Amino acid sequence: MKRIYMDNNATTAVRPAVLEAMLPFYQEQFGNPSSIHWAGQAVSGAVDTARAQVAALMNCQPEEIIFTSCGSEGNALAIKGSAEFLRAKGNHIITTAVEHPAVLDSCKYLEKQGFEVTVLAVDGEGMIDLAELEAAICERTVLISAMWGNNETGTLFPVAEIGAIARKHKVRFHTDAVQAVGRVPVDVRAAGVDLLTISGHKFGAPKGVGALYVRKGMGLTQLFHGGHQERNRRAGTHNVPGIVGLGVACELAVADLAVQEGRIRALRDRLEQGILSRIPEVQVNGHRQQRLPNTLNISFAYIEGEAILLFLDMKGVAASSGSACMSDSFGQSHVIGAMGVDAMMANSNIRFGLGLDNTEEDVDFVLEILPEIIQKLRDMSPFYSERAAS
Amino acid sequence: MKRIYMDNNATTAVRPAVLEAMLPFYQEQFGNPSSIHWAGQAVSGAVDTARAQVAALMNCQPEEIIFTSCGSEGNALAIKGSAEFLRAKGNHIITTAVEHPAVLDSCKYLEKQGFEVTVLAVDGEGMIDLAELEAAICERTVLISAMWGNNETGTLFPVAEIGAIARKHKVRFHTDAVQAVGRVPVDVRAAGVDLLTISGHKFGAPKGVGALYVRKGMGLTQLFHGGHQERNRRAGTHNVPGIVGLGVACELAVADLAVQEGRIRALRDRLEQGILSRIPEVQVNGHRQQRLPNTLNISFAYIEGEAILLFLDMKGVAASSGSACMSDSFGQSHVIGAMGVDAMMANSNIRFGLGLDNTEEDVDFVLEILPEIIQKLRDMSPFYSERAAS
Amino acid sequence: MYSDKVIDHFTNPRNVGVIVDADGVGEKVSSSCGDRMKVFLKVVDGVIEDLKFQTYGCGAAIASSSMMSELVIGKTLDEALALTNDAVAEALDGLPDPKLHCSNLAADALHDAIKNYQGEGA
Amino acid sequence: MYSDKVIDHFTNPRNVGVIVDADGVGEKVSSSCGDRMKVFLKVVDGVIEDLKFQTYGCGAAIASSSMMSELVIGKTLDEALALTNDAVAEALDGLPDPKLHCSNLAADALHDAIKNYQGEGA
Ligand SMILES: Cc1ncc(COP(=O)(O)O)c(C=O)c1O
Ligand SMILES: Cc1ncc(COP(=O)(O)O)c(C=O)c1O
Repeated sequence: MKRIYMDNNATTAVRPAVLEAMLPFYQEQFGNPSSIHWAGQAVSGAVDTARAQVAALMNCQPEEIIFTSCGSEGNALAIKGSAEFLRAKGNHIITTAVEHPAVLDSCKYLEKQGFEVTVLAVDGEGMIDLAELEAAICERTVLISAMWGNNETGTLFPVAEIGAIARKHKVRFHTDAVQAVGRVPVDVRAAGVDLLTISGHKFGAPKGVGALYVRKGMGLTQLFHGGHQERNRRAGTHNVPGIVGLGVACELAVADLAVQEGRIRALRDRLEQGILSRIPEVQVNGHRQQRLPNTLNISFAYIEGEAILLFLDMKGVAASSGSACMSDSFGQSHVIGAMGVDAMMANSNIRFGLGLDNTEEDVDFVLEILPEIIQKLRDMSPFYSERAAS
Repeated sequence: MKRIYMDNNATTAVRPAVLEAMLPFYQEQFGNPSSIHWAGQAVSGAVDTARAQVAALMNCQPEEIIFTSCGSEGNALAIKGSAEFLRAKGNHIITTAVEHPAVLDSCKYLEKQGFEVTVLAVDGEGMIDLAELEAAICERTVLISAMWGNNETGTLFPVAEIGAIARKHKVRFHTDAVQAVGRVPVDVRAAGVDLLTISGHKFGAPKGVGALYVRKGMGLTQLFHGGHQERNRRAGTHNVPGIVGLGVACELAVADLAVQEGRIRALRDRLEQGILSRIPEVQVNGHRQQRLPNTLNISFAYIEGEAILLFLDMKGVAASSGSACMSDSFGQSHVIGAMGVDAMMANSNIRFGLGLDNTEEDVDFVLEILPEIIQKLRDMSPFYSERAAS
Repeated sequence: MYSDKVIDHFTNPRNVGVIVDADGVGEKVSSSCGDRMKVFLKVVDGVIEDLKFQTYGCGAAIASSSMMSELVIGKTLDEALALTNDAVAEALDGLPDPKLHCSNLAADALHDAIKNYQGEGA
Repeated sequence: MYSDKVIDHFTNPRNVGVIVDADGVGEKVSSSCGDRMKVFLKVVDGVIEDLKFQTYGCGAAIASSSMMSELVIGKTLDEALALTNDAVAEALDGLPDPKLHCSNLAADALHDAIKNYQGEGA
């Protein structure tokens, strides 16, 4: 059976050039970059190179990059680290209803610590209202955390406008760009961002490595203490192979943005149009224009999402319902819920996340098998027969 | 030039069988273990296997293992996570003067949050006094953090006795076993430990992965929030290749304890005896009996440590002065300082950390070149000529 | 994640459909996940001669419905009333922990249908 | 970490030793790291004819001492007094940031020795 992977928002395969660059750092150049001897010095240059590559991707200085272990760490460090550091200045944080749980739950943690959190609502396309954002800012506001691209729907927030509002009110601005980086241009200077999270495994680097951009002058309270690594902002022996891989993936991502905008967007649109024309009573979730080029979130009336996924899986097609993190927890997606999608449509949403390896044949295969799957499940559903009867 | 690596307490090369086990998880089995489709399910079993391997090494249940990104994370999660979780019960923590900075600085952070920290002194061999430990426990004590094996001197704390005291007074006990695991038997049940930190790169697994043992029933406040991974105790997509590598390294470590106790201890003793017999005015730092089998920390009067390291490095020998993390910061080791070693001897301490790849020839080569290096530096030192003159 | 039996019953669910002139009709909606199951019974001499179901839900819910139908067709109403949700899950060689509640629908909807039949017949 | 020049001067330091009948002797101890340097001068007609040093310290401290000796032997006392710590570090093609303070010993100990010579000669 041919296997078609369309879950690139959950994670991606490591790219060949990335893995190749990593391999020498497991057994030959295995030193600790903090060591002064040959074994350490051989690798500290590699960490520097990777730092420059990551910085180049997002248009910042290498010293503004902190290497982390994942997107969740980056978000926790940015949000908790900023809040604690700025505590004397204020205790109010603004975020949005559709953030990744790593952001929302970091904010919930801070609520227990005495912070007040404003969670901005979104409209039916998952978009926030900038006027509402600006109105929420008060004297005590120390941080705005609003994501670049949504992991479930792909909706892109107007980051530059948010940055301008934050700057105007002198409030720190963090953005979770875990889904955006490598898919759309991410320029921290142009967007006026103070902190930005990325995670390697979402764009061809390995799992276990990420980075946080921290604009010069932005103090942070640490999460990990001790070692002097990362200019005393993140202790722990460097994950050298992972960091090297992240650097190469960033370099490739810069070069590949055109592919995302071109070939991958075309595939996604072909899939979207194909489903809309073949299957009745479906609904695309997310913003029509401002959307990650690789992402399609779509709901099928009368049936439930996991059942669709299982049938796709049996045909070799990997997709997801909402975020991968949700897949073994109950309940509907908080993102789809916040968009006001009705419960049954929310329960049937499927996310296709296209990637570099996907072809037109892959899309056409999905278009071939999906109508049958949907019909089979609808034929089992009491809602469908009731609707047909009415 | 032959390269001899004797800095295995700083980091180790990834073992061949470990790397081999990891490789399929970058490009073929690259799924997110939280995903329900083929790509996810293929790897979730691998994470389960690794969890069982790590648990077997330390004699605990698989569910008691939390995968982390490094030792520093494990220590921060154990200490800050326990302290915050137990805050209502008390605000007193006991630790020791010779802990790794990841532990000491986590405690310092908590001091700023209103915790009170008792730092136990050590004697000239780096050993704590158990009576002093017990006397320090009060009603408000919620945590004891005392390491298993010291990273600079190799001194082994009497963990089982500390565990018994902790249990008697119903105080939670965390131990940093980053240096101990793989070198001496580590059994959490026998030692009565509640939390235990390990870091993969210290025993043949890759950098970027570690684990924290958390005894069933021990609640922790999270460091990373959001994802449901690790039973809601540590969010973030699993570092699958790293975790797989950690599992294999744990399995190998169980099998290799005899080698550590036998061949590696013999090499270390040969090196120690050889230096003591060839070079006058040297001093071994650390406990004579209770010491990691691979570690030799030794001071050379009248000269400074980094200069010795550089000369060793030029001959291809990688060793370290104190912990790798110290190497580009000033000042003397807090560990050697806490042992009351005088300033000049403290400044010249060198750590040899032997590993699986070292041979008798390696040791003999070091014994051949070291006397010359020491003499050359002593000949440059004003202290040495003054002493000779007096 | 799912046992082979779950996959089999999910892929080829037995007894899907409606019985237009059913002797009893039952229904159960999960409060936790919104899954919904309808059961239609044909009863002859206190024995379940036929059973059809409709299910809106995940793989576990559909497989549980199908397995339940196999377990009770041909059984007496008393035997059917004794069927527990756990027994359905067990017959499927178990379900993943977070999915266990999905098997609750099946026995509950069945019992609801039997009550509906008995209520009408009483 | 270190430039080739640092490594060269560290490995083969020039002018290590003492001058028993020195015209001037100077010393400097670093308060931050305990490094210590002693400088011995031979001065003829206001020119440093010979210089020897002893250093207790790291690679950067030793290399700085050696480089300093090369820079000032044959120079007038005024020229030597004008030598800065930065100039020593620069002549070594730079030092890593955390090691910059180690080069401070060299010029300071030299200036101390010149002052000692001038104090005695005055
Ligand atoms: C005793 C001890 N604890 C903690 C650490 C920190 O481990 P890592 O560098 O993996 O964060 C180290 C390593 O330097 C160590 O030796
Ligand atoms: C938008 C977003 N933020 C954060 C994360 C968390 O990243 P990681 O799994 O690397 O911790 C994810 C991935 O699931 C994501 O999609």
